[in-house]
Amino acid sequence: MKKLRKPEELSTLFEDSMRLLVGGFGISGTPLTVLDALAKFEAGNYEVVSNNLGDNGKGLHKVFMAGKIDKAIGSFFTINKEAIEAWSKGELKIELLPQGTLAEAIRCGGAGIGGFYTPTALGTKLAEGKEVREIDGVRYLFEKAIKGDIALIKADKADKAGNLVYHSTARNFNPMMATAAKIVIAEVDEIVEIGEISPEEIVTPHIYVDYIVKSKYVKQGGSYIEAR
Amino acid sequence: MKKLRKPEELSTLFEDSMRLLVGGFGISGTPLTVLDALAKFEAGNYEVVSNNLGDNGKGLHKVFMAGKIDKAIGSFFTINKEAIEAWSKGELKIELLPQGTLAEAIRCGGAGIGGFYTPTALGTKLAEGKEVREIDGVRYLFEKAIKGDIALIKADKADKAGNLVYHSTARNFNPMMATAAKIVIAEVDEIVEIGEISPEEIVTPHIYVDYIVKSKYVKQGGSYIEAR
Amino acid sequence: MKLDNRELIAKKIAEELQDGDVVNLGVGIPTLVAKYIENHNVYLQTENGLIGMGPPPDKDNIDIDLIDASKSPVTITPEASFFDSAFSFGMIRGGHVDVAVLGTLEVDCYGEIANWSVPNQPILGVGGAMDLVAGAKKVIVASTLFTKDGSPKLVKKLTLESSGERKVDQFVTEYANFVFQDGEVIVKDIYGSFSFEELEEKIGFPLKLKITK
Amino acid sequence: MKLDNRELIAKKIAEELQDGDVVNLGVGIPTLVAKYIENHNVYLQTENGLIGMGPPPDKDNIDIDLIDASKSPVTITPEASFFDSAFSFGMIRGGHVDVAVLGTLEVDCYGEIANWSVPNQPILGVGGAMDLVAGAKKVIVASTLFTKDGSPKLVKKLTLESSGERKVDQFVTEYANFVFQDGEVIVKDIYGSFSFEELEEKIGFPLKLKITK
Repeated sequence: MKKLRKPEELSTLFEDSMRLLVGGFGISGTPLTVLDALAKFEAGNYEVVSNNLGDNGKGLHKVFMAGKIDKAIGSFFTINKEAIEAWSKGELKIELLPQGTLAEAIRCGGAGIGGFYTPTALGTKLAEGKEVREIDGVRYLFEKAIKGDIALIKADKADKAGNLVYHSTARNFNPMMATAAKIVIAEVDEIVEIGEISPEEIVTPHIYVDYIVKSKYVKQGGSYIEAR
Repeated sequence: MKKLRKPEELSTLFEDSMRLLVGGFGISGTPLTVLDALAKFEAGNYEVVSNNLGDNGKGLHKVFMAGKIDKAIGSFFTINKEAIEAWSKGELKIELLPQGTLAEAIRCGGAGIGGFYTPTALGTKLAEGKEVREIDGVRYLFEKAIKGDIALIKADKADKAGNLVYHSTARNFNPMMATAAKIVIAEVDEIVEIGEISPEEIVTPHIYVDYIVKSKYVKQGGSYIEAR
Repeated sequence: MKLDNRELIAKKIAEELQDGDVVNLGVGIPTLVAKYIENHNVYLQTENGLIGMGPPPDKDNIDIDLIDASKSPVTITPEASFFDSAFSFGMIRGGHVDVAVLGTLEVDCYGEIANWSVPNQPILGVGGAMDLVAGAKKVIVASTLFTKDGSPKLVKKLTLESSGERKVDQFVTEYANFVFQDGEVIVKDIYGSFSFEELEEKIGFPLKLKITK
Repeated sequence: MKLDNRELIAKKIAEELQDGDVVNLGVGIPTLVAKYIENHNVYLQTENGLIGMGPPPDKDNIDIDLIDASKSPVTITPEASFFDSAFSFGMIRGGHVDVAVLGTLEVDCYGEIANWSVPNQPILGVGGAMDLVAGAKKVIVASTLFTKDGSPKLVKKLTLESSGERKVDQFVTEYANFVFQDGEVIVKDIYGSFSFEELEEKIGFPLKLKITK
């Protein structure tokens, strides 16, 4: 299978100061195996776009603790204690966006849209310095699209061409991120033959996916454990 | 089934001068049965948003020939001879948008986005009078979102709650239109039990769909024929 | 059985929901609303990508990828469907969520709320709060009326960071149900241990009584 | 077998396509390109919502809902998938289509094209032409070099309505393959019955010869 890689084979893709788009909400739908590898690769000083910075020593939290993240753009870092500490010491830049604005900005980045007007966050601290415009009698805030150098996403299944489907609420930011980066790495639980996923059901067409990594994690009760 | 209606039962929903969003590309993915009924209802003077105005006496072409359309917003009316004639006599207003801009504007309308910046049509006649803005070094054109009063869409299957899936390239504008109007009428070929369409596969969740109409048309060789 | 304050608020809000409503429940008291909804045609949306959220699973059937917005495991109802975050917030901003039930730290006399920044802490999390405030057709705020130190959460003017210029429709507490009209706070229903006059005194500015239930 | 002009242009363009390319073929000569593509890893996109378009079906297997952008029946390849129009044009504008092959009425010396308005007719159709011009990574124009009345389609300045300020990458005709550099038209390959000097004379302004094949 042409796109399949071992996680350690991906190291040469990453360069200092790249902007990475990382899927997941909490750690559900996060490419844990790829992020484990990323924490060990040489490159760093990344700007990361992700809802949060992983959790409990898993996912992006591990990459952050390895000192590889300079800036985080996302919607919810409150649970990441070390990140808040680093931010208050000036060691980590944080750009906070409402979750829906984050999702929409990434979708726009992938769809060739330069920016958009949303009603969200009007009249709040997060609107400071941003253009307000009235369109057909409703007030909106201007937000720019977001693109990245590499997207690290997590899907449920890939077929051998790289077509992806997701599992329940682990879908979250992954389909948009798959469209918004120059290189897309998809971690999956299962690889199936071409044709096993119906053309009506495919969420991310194979043309968006550059590399596939088989996940080393399995779910057990209330957590993910490294088992493969 | 709570949402199921005979097409003639829908007449009271329509009022003069409403803006209708009508799915379809050519006539594929067009709610032919509902449009047959619409051509006979009393209301008229509609503003119609649709890629084209039907074809060959089918779909919106029938509604247009019944004298019910004042304005058409879409991307391709070249094939509609009578529409071009009416336009040149000043009897029909036409607003032309690139197909991708049309699709994106409707999606934005349904997603609470007021407007967006697209690179499409820059430097053309269709950009006249529209704002141009440079974002991160790229030039874009501002376009406003599109919403409607009633969406008339066509899906393949509905389950009894109203969840929809589409068939091949007949999907086209239908999923966006389902999100962008106050009332949504979906014509379908088949109605199945709840649970028969997987939650991962549903394209339009039931909460977007107000009424379901069973299609009277079937496909035979290269055309649709009225058969049910 | 007498309900505690949090449960009472949840039950009062559940009674406000209508047949066919699409409802998004925030973290905290709002989450408790689910168990008091008796109407089977109320559909729960969770902004991480699901319409048709069911009750929590028993502990042998947890799927930690099937979660709500507070990352707690949930189940799905028969007519449920999944979608991505862009579609989900399109549903919210586009006015397809009929009711958002949200917790809050403060509500001002116009119905503007502050529900995302914690006093004296850096503001590093917002999640979907502002999208729900801006986008839901109706916003009901669910909270106890007083903070732990006894000061009212209903205030003349917000002291914490606003969650958006859009005003909420109702503020349901353990004592009363408040609505807002041009800077005037109207008591729509009163059911706690305080009289209207006592409420007014505790809150510290004039209210208007207009029971509409 | 000698190919006619249209087939020759199509074949020349098919030879330009690379392994892994996502390609959108416009109406007319561009559609003919499909049959000359020998690489199985070239994926055809059609803007009405399909990646992985296969050849036309035999007439007993027509599904009139499975069509290309010219509304002709098609088939699908094994790795194909369907999507809606918003996603499809996101694919185009977002730079995920490697090559768009488009017909044209005129090309100017900068590579700006006019391919949507027909002379002396009202302009009431544009379809996906402008999205493809603006969004595809590479745009190849496929057309005979002269109109029916013999005037060159390669012009100093467009006389018809522009399809967008974005310039095309190549203009492939039955006589030569042209590329564009700051207002200079470069003949990259020449294979028809005209010499370079004859071409220059027919077109009516200076060209530059620089065979790069």
